[in-house]
Amino acid sequence: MDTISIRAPSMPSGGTKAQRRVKTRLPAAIALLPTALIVLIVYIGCMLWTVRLSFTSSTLLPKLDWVGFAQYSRLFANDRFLTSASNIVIFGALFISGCLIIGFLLAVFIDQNIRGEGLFRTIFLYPYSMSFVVTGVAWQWFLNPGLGLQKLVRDMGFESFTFDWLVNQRMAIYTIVIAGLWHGAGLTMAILLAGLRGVDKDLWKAAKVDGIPTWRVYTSVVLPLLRPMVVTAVVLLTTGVVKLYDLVVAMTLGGPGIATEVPAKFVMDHLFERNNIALGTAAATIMLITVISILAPWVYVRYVRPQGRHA
Amino acid sequence: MSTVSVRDVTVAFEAVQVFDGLSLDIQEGEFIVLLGPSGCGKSTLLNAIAGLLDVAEGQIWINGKNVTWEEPKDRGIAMVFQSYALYPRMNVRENMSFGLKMAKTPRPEIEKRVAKAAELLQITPLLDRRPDQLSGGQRQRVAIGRALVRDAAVFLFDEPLSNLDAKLRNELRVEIKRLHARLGKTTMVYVTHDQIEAMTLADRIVVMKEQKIQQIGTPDEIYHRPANLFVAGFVGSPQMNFVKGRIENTGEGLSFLSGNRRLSLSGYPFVTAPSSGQDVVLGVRPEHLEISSTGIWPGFTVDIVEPMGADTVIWCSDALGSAQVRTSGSRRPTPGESLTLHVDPSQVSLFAADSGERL
Amino acid sequence: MSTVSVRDVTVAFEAVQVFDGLSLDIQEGEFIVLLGPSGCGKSTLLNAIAGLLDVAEGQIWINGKNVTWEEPKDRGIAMVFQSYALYPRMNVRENMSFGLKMAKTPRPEIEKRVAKAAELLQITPLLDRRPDQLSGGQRQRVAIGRALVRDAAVFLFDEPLSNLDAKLRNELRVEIKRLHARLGKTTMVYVTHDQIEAMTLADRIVVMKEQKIQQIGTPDEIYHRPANLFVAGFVGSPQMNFVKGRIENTGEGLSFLSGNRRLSLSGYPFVTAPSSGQDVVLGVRPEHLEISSTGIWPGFTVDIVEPMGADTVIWCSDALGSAQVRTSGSRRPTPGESLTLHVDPSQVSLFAADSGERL
Amino acid sequence: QKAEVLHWWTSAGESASVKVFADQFTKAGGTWVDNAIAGGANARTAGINRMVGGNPPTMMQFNTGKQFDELVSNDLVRDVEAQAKAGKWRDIMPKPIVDATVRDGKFFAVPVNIHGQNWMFYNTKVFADAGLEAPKTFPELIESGEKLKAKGIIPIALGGQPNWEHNLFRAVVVGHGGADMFRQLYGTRKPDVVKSPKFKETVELFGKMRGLVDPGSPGRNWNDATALVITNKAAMHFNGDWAKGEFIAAGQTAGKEYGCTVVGQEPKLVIGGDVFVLPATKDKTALATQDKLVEVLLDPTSQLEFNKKKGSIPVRMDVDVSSMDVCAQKSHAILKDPANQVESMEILSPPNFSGAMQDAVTQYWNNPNMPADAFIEKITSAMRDAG
Amino acid sequence: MSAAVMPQGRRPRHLTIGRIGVYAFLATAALFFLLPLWIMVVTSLKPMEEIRLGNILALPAAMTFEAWTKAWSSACTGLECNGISVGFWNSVRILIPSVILSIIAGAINGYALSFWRVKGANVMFGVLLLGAFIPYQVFLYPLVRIFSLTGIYNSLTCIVLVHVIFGLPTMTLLFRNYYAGLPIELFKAARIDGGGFWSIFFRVILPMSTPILVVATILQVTGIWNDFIFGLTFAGRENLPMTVQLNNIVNSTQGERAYNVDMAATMLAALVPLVVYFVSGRWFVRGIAAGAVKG
Ligand SMILES: Nc1ncnc2c1ncn2[C@@H]1O[C@H](COP(=O)(O)OP(=O)(O)OP(=O)(O)O)[C@@H](O)[C@H]1O
Ligand SMILES: Nc1ncnc2c1ncn2[C@@H]1O[C@H](COP(=O)(O)OP(=O)(O)OP(=O)(O)O)[C@@H](O)[C@H]1O
Ligand SMILES: [Mg+2]
Ligand SMILES: [Mg+2]
Repeated sequence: MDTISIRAPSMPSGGTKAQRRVKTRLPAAIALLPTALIVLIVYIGCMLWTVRLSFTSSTLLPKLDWVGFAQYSRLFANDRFLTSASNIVIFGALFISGCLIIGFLLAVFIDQNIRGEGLFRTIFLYPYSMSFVVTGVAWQWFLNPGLGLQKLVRDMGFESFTFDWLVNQRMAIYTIVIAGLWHGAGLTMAILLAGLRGVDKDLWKAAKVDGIPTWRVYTSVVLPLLRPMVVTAVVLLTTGVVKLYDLVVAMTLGGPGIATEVPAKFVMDHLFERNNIALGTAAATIMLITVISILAPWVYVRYVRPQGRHA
Repeated sequence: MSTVSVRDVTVAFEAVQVFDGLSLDIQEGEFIVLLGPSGCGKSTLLNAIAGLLDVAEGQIWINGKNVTWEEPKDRGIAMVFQSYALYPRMNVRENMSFGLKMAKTPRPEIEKRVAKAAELLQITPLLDRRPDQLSGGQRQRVAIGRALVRDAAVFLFDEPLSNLDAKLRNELRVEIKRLHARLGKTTMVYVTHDQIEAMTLADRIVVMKEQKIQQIGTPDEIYHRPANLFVAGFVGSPQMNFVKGRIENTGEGLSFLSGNRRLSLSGYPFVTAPSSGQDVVLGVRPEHLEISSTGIWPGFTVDIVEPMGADTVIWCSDALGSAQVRTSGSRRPTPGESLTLHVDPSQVSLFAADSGERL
Repeated sequence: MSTVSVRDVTVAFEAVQVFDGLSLDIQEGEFIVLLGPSGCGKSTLLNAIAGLLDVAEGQIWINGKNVTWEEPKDRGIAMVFQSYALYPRMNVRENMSFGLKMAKTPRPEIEKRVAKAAELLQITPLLDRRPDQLSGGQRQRVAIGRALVRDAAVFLFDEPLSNLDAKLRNELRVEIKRLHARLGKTTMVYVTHDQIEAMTLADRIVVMKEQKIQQIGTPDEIYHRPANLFVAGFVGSPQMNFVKGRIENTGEGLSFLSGNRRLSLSGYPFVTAPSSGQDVVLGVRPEHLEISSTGIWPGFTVDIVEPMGADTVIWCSDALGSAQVRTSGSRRPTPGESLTLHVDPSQVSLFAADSGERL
Repeated sequence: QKAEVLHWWTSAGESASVKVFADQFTKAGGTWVDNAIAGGANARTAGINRMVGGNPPTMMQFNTGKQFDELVSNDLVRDVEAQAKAGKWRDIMPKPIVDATVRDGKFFAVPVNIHGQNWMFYNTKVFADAGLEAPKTFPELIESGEKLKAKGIIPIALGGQPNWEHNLFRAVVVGHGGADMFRQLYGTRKPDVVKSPKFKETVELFGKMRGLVDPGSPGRNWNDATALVITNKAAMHFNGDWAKGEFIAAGQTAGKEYGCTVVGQEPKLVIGGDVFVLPATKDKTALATQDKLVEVLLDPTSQLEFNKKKGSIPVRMDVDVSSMDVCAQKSHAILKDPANQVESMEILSPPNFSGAMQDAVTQYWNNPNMPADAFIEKITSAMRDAG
Repeated sequence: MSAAVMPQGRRPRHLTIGRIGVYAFLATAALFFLLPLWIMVVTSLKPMEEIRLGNILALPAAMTFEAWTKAWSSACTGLECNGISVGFWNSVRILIPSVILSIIAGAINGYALSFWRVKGANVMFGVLLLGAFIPYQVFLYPLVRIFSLTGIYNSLTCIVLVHVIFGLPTMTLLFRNYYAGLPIELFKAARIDGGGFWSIFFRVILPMSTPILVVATILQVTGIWNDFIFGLTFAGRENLPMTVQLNNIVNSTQGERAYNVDMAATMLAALVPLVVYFVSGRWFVRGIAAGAVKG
């Protein structure tokens, strides 16, 4: 073995460590630069700006005075905001779980090697492509006691049938959930179906030999395997929940009363219709803080902490 | 009486027809290995026995009962898969007891069986772990355990070791063999494309190719008396050496002739009598070629020497072709050296050049 | 002069530190195999040589140049991966010429080199196919071809054969060996955890465990004179038999004692002189255990017999433990039979029981 | 001379009316570049964003009120005082409209029409069949409403969205409580007004009307409510005069199939109107174009034709309206007396307050168990918050 | 041994209860999903008189396609009476560069994040991901200010840029997760072959991204095509997308309403995304399976 190798040129010929770092990572850094700028200017900038405005008394146009927490105390005394907050919780919980359940069921049933799979899949997916502005009207009609389902059933002779959720203060938020499910369940179905297709075929065989009923296989064996898909679906659905606006505007305009108000609509109305930028941004800030405090730990653990794979 | 009997079975995947009336009888307590290259239909046959796919024609009998249309769980079988197919998110105990629970087996009985299987497989300390907390070999054992608790008469293994590394494969192979011995009357059908596994495990090997059975026989029969060229070439590593030539009837009986090489076949146990002048292929296993200065085939040059620890494989060639010779670990010719080889006629195989069948 | 020289290298993955000042010198034209269990750092070492990860401390020299901070492409290396890592959307020709194109090699030169490599690897007819239209073996060859055209001084292989089935693995192994011979002065560093590959390919084997080098030596040295218990157990299949015991100094010299078994060590080439009474482990390879009625260790019972075609492995045991014996293919004791074993003292290895080091 | 005009008149009837202006402008030698964006908030947001962004349209529709104040105080719009002086706007336009558009003694917007917001449209056939007269006052209305309800007719067809509920409330306030109460509530916003017994009575009256709408009302579009009257399912419908468009589209004529009236002891008409503002600019040609636009908007012919299509009445009280429909003529007649002119909420209140009021009204309206006092309490806090 | 003569040959293919249940469930679900569509279709085929009668589920008595032609080419949206077709090409002009650029941006980010280690990149990505949960409305005003400062406010560039900005979080997430599933050896091989950041991306990584590109395309096409608020705020008068016309037809507060035209217009407007679904439905499912959702 050669132990007296020549150590003469002790300077590495390919440059120093620092040079190499720069050489290899500079292009990547440059490529990420636009995004970094956007994140800095648009995302972080707008967030800070929003937070700042919520401490002012801005109305139509922003002004940079300082009123402390006045807007926040107003906000938390505001019925509509409080209703909005509890509505979004109800809606979010029901919508996300509903989408997952319906999406999962649809995916499972479509996965039964059925005829016309493509047709069914498209039927379940198509609502996703439609703007809510008008589909909301269709739902509104269908759920209207005088026009839609209730009338239909009563006309068939069931005079006492009542389905008036849309016009019932306590139930109206659930009609929003129904329409939301109609819109979003298909996408969830597609994502989960993709997951189902990826499940190891041997697992099915093993379960069959073990004599496990199909539904048990789905619930006990397959579902746990779909976790990544479920996570993706939940992320997509959650962004939808936070931004929920169109659907409410199209179906109930927040009514009856303020029964179906939601935070995004609160923000929107105050920013653009009521010219109360300060209150609107205060509401937005609260949303922001809520979202961040719920999601930041997950984002951190899942995406920030793990380093890139090398080089 | 045979435990498993496959009778004239045909399987059809939509348009593609696999097996054209395939039959196979397996005796009680036998260890049968299905061996063959990828795509030859090993898994398909196993799945047909297990009832995991519908046969188009023919019947399948298990333990004297026609189970052609039975559900898999009612066939008295247990199965182990290449990918283990353990239920994720359930711990080992749950994995093993899930099937029994579904069959409404009483709790104490379940516990007894799981404990016994775990004992046997030495996975008792692992019972509360999840599959993802186990090593490959441990997972494999759990998969076997799950099959064991079913108390089945027939065990089906679909390439259960091929996901493991060489060392572990060796260890588990022996364990499976031990298990079979310990379980006594249990029939095992084992799919593999690894011939070492086939040779060491099987009571009988079924060699398949292109969805047809090529030969059924004990490992010795398969190794030493391959039924055709395919079996001869597929089984054994390094591969059997093949030499094309002709049968000649000289004065003192039949002999094989290839170029200037000649081999008297007086000691060869013919299955079919060859005709003189027939084109044949002579097969000699590398370990049956001896390096000997008194050999009958001189003039080989050493190309490569592969020391494999216990033995050494020597690749050598002459003008007519190349040959591999296997010698003990200590014999080390250097590349370029000249060799003379000796062949024992009682150890060779002869095949018809046209049909490939053994003569 | 050494082509590759790894000097005191430390690699750090965030908090985890792999290698603590590891050094290795590789001579020009050598075929070095890195052998070791999963996670021992083989790939990490290879990647450090290739420049695919940054070393925290130490230097890497290739061809007398300190390349510690060079780009991978400028190190004069070529690399072949376990998963082939062929560019899926390029055909074979494009796969092979990509690197040259990146280096702005003139077109005719690229074509010449690709044609030459394709010729060498017999993949000329495949040049216009996409990777997904190739079989596993063909893909592997393309991957090697891609490395070949780089005209590199050092070839790095990271488990290039482990995705292939046994038969193909054997064939390609030989091809790589041939290639090395044909390329002359090319240095090859080859990672594997398959010892057959290691034994047959290597000029020198580097056995690693837990990110430390255990032994560097020729295959013979590694196989016959393992430096410690780990190497002894890791290399060789079936595994070396280990017997715990003690050194005794009887009148006629040192001998090994385990229960009622005794072995005179007069012929044993000690590395370190043992002290009398020292606890040791005796290692005997299965092929060095002979079945002989005149053997020195009687009283073994046959457990399992594994015929492997060319040879047979016999698992037997006595009250003190079990042993594996490897005999020729024709020897077939039946389970339950009684055996007497003979050991040749010049073929055994002795290890200190505490440190595991060879004595 | 190219003029880009931003507005939110997008329905068929509205489009036809804009076309009058556009045609007139074209006749006058200009080029009208139309930029219609549905929804006042959308359009205003787009317009403000463009002003802020330095790329404003030549002229844009706007609302008067607080929002308008900010435009003026930020110098985003130019004044048209010169044209107003020349055209004697102060003389020919109703005072509420003038007040709404004048800041610091200068006109900063061009009013183009007058909308009455508290009209009650009713189905003549339904009333005739029931042997009833159209009610004159709100107590009367509730009485006949009950009768109609007993006959299976929907007494009041209401678009059950917060803004229409609020509109109904305002009709009740001005009709029952009177013009001063309306002005104090929406204009000066002194809590005293809501403490008065008269206000409570008004609120309770409004509360009683909850029983006169059908259960399907919540969420309904106003058009669907109008359709109920058109198809003889409902008797009455409160709305601005723009609702005439739906009747016309269904082929019905004012005074025949349907009638229009203002309910209340004295018929006070809440008026607002559409105005255009001219974003400030230094560009000479743009200024000239803006001048010409103003001229065209207030030209008597354009005024008449525009308002016929729009359903409103000309902002110039000096235009002859005899060629217009009976509702418009009635409107004109009422407004002849300045005492009958009541400024609309949009003129009186900042959007912040009207929004809060709307929230309060919709909660009261949709919760039959909510007592009048709770509602009044909400109004009080809305007043406090709006400052 | 063959004592009991048992069934032989093909298993009778009877329709089991389970099978019927499967189809029953799917049919019911399909009904639920189709209901609003049914209402929209029949409404769009009715004249307004019939719609006012309120039989929303009934088939039209006098079927007419007038609403469809009107919605497409002659409905008034302000002064212009050219239906929603006016904005069609604007939408296309916005859609194509926005989809392409946002996908490229997402792909580059995903690539840089999962193959190259850049300091702070993960933190940046984390913030970006959180940004996906903020209501867009909050961004409108400051963005207007920023864009007018840079002088591109109200132009095609502006609207495209906005779509790219707001597509970044999802696109980056999608590609990052997909690339995390690709074998790292490919990247290493390319590094040894001397590929730099860009050449590896364009020549090696991008050609392997088809499935995820399809998924990204579907998500972006749907999102951008249906966008209204950004188009309105940032596109400028010349470039208003189709949804603005749709909204003009559908959403006027005080004008009368032609529901049949509204419905027809909505369905017409949804055609482009629908076509994209039909064409790439198979890829959609496959693409997600290929790692888009590794989590
Ligand atoms: N679902 C299927 N549809 C069509 N052909 C199939 C199907 N499954 C298997 N085949 C075909 O049947 C033949 C046998 O396949 P099988 O899986 O039994 O092979 P195998 O011997 O198990 O191979 P391997 O060693 O690769 O597992 C193959 O030619 C295969 O192409
Ligand atoms: N990116 C990483 N981050 C942290 N630790 C790592 C990383 N890559 C490798 N390691 C650790 O470094 C050690 C060596 O890994 P390496 O991949 O070199 O093993 P190997 O010998 O190639 O194993 P195998 O045979 O499984 O390929 C392992 O313990 C592993 O856990
Ligand atoms: Mg198989
Ligand atoms: Mg490795």
